[in-house]
Amino acid sequence: MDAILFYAFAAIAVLAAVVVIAQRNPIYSAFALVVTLCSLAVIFGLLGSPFIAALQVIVYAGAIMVLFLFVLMLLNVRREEEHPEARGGRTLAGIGLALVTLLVLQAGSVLVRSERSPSLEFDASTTRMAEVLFSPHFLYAFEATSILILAALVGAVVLAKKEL
Amino acid sequence: MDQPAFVPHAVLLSLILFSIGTLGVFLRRNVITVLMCIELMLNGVNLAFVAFSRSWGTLDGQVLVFFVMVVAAAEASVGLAIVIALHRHKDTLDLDAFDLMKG
Amino acid sequence: MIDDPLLKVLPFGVLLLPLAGFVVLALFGDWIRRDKEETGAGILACSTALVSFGLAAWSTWRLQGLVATEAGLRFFRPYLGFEWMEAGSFRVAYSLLVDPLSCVMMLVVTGVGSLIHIYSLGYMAHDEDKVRFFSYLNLFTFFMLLLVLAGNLPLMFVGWEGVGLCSYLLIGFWYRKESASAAGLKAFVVNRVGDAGLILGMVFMFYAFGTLDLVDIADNAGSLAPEALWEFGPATIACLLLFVGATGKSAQIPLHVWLPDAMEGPTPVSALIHAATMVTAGVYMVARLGPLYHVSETAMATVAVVGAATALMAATIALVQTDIKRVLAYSTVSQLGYMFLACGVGAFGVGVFHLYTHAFFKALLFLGSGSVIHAMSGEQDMREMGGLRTKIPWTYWTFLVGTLAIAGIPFFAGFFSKDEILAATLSHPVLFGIGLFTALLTAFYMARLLFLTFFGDFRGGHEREHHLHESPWVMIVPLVLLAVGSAVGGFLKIPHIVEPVFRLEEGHLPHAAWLPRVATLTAVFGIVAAFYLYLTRPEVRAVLARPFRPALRVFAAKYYWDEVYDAFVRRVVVGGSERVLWKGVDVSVIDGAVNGVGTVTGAFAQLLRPLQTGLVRHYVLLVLGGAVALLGWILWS
Amino acid sequence: MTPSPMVAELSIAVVNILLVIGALLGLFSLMTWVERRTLAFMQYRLGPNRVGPMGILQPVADGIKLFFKEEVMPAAADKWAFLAAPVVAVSTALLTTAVIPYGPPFSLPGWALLPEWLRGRSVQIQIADIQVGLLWIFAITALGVYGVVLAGWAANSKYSLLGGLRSSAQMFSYELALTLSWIGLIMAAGSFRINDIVAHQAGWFWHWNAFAQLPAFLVYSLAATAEVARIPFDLPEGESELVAGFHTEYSSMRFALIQMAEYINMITVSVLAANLFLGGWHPGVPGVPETLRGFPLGFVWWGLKVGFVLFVFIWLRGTLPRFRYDQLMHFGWKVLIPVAAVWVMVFAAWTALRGV
Repeated sequence: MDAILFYAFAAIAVLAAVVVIAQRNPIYSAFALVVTLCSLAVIFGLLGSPFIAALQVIVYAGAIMVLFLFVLMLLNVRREEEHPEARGGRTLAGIGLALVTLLVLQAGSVLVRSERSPSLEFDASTTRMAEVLFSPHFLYAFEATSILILAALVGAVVLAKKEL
Repeated sequence: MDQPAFVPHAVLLSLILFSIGTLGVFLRRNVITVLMCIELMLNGVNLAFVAFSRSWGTLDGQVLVFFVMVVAAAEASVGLAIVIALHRHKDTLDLDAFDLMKG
Repeated sequence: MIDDPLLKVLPFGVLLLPLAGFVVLALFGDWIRRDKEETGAGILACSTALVSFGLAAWSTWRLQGLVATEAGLRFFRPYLGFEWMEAGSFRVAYSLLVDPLSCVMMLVVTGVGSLIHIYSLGYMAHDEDKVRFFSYLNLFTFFMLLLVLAGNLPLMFVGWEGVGLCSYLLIGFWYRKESASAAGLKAFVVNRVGDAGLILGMVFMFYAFGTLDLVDIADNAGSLAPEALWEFGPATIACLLLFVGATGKSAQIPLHVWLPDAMEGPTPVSALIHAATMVTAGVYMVARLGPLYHVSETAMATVAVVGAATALMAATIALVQTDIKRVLAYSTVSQLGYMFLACGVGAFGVGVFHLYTHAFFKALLFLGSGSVIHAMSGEQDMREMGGLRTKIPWTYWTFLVGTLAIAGIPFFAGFFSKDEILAATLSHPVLFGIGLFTALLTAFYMARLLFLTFFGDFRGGHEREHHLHESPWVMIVPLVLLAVGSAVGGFLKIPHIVEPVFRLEEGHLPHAAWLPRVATLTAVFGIVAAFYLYLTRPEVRAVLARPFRPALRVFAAKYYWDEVYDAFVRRVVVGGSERVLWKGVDVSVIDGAVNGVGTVTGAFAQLLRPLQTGLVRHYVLLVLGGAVALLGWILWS
Repeated sequence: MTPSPMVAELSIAVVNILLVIGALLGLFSLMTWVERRTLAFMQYRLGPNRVGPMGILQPVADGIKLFFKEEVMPAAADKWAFLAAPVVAVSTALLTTAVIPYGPPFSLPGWALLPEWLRGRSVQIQIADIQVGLLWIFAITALGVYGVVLAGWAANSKYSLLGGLRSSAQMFSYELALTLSWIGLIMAAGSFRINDIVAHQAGWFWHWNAFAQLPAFLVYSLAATAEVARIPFDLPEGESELVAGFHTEYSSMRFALIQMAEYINMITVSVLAANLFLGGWHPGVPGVPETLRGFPLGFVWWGLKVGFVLFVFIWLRGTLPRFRYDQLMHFGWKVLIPVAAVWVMVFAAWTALRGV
């Protein structure tokens, strides 16, 4: 059951990801990306991480992508124009990237075949997540993220505002 | 609890998503699309983290995902603010139009 | 170690109150300045100083109680709870040290300091910038307390530098006067020379002993092997280097030249910084490290010889000065020499004792001279004064007490401490001779000062005579209190109190029954001679001076120290810098290196420039290429 | 025959889904009528009273009318997005309802009509009782913005676009306050599960979060009203400025779908208010029996609370004027969110000090 769901949503994710980069219309790209993100959320849930799954939807799909859409609407972005003169270079880049992808996949296969600790007790409940996140090991990093968010907030306002 | 057999394939999926994202960064000229592709790459990485976390039975990977998300949120907000500022200056979103730093 | 929660907090209160005063004055100065009189500044500064004194007295009383209940050496280390610096075994904590010695110093600093704060209320009443003045005074009090309370050398060094800074600021307080600015600079620069020695000493100490904690140093000094004369072991080198710092701060040969010039500052500053507290920092440090100095015979000899020489030299210069504050300044140098002399012969407690009595009577004398100057509307030349006895009686009587105290007339404070110093030097005839002779000179020049100022007829003209007036009560009260201190302060047996700090066996000081009598006679002789030469038969002076004319010329020229330094600095330092360092090293080596780096970088940049296309995509490509290369390397290596 | 546990669970879930969605659809139609009638009474009118007894069949008539109306799509619209938007809106609205419990857990009666394995089985009307229930709701409400954004953008009309921008800005501004108001409850109950939070409020009524965490409740009430864009926060469809906001260009059944999504959202926040703040199915007085002749009384209490909240929504609509847009944003960011954040801190400090 889980496996079927996994492969189904993996397929959706990949397809939508392809749409993201193939679409010339950025709004469609954005919606395709939302689909990818939501499928990934499902996959996170299948991997036993309900908290991360919820976060994925809240933060990525709910916040970040809305922001993208907002900006797209604000700037009224339409289709990307064709640039014929860039064609050749891009084909070259495409070939190079295909090679790189092969290499990355090779790395992936190594990772996949690498040893794993067999079937440890895995408990990713929110309580456990909170325990790990607020342990001394991560606490300062966690606090630092709040500063980061604040800085980003102020920075975004300053950058995007017409005049201060 | 035995881990599902598809966990290694989640790693593969993450690599595929990452590659697609990278490809998008190179193919697309629209700044916003490029930013979205970067989000896609980050998500690939996140998936890898979660999968590793699952396969090693520790939560550190998930915590990292949490941090990645925070950073991604910050990056997206600042990045989009920059995009708006750029658009105001040049009235275009073509990535190739921004080459002020040319040496 | 004893544990007393109150003592953990009180010293920090003592220390930080003046700092708080300074901070408030510095931050809210403009707010206080809205009141034209700026009364708030003085009140704030005085109250912080007074409360600080109260807390200091309380701490001392607590410590006293603890010492009474438990026998043996007692000290206390309040600790702020965290480190200032920590690197390997080098550890500097924010810790203080409270023991009898620092208690005495703390009381002197806050007690005399408070009185001088109050005195300043009157003295600076007509000044335009009271906020600045009082904020500096408070800052100085803080740094001085930090200096005497610090639990380790680096922290003490902070206080040391801080008081130097405040000294500079206060000497040059009237910065519109060029001589004041110059004097401030001189004090600062000369002190830097000494401070360099102090830093080197600290570095060497850490290298040699591995600790800079004052208690550790004192505890471990006993286990060091004694170092004989001309034997330059670690203790000797460290002590000598530190002593360079002490000569700078405490105005000893050869770094004494700044102190007389420092009289350019306001008189309360001269009293507080350049008589009672800051200049005694060197003595305090030597006494604080007494156990270490005791190990090295060379260092002790150096301290004693420098002290004796300074005492004698400064006293002779004081004989011929005509500026009332300069006489007192050279007198201070001389008395500081006395203190070092005491330390040098191993009587650290006596040195501290003299420091303590000196704080009273020298502060009194400076404040008295300030009152005189105040009465004379700024005139400092004694030749313009005379007969002030009846015009400013309060000042006169308190000044008289101070003079008697410094001259060593029995039962005044100075008598006891000077007597003990002389007693301590009994085993060294030469030093004893110098000490006794200096005592004679001291009595003489102080009596001269007294007679020229307060006796005879007024020489300043009618116009000025008309304006003579006694100072306001805020200036009189501190004078009276200090006079009381100068009169009875000697009955407190400071040496006995601070003796445990030095970890030395309570050696019975040699004491000859004839000594007090001889010392008294010397003092009386000096006063009588001055009385004879300056009041009854002034014409004899010229006759008597004739054979000593060359010597007197040298005295008047202050032994040509300034000229020698001037020549040295001009010739060697400035000339050498210009010819060798600037035209040689700087132009060819340093500029060459800088320009060379620039040229090479530029050339490389020219090579790399095409890479900088300005297009993000190309950068991403490079990053990706690098990542892929790394990945490949990891996979197939 | 007893089915395997998995099949049993699945079939119960399917029944639950049908039940919930059916009930919601029914309630949606009913609500349109209730709202119109109540408003009419408040304004000294009669309201729809012709179709059926007291006009109760009016929604059916409306449905039939909308069904037969012509569907218009603007020529410049983005076709796919235009079609997808209502679907997204309704799906997200329905998805939210999946994790909410509707009424207390109860034992099925032993009627012979039921298959044997169902008799006396303890069930609850809740599609999925998941561990991160509140997070789920938060996540799906966050997705709810897409329906609005998509609808606004796809029509290629300035009213739609502006309405869509306004709506989405309002929705995620108030979402923050909404979520912050929950943090205190989560801390108190120590769980994201809605059932746990309801259980935490058992006993006397002052244990209800509405009283125990009054600031959070106030924040929630205001933020929820804004979140579902009801008066006085119905700026996105301020007809005097924007015609009808993001759904200006929609007509016929698609309009009905969007309308339905909005009503479902309103019902959802009402049910949540009852569950999270008003003690759910607890009567608020200890000692009241749980069942009356086998009928779980919890449903009665619960139904009363939900009905009350729904009524308040209508009441507000009949009473209050509309905010101005800048006032709305000002209120959300500078009043509600700080209040909620401060309350979270206060409550956290109190919890920590109490040593729980």
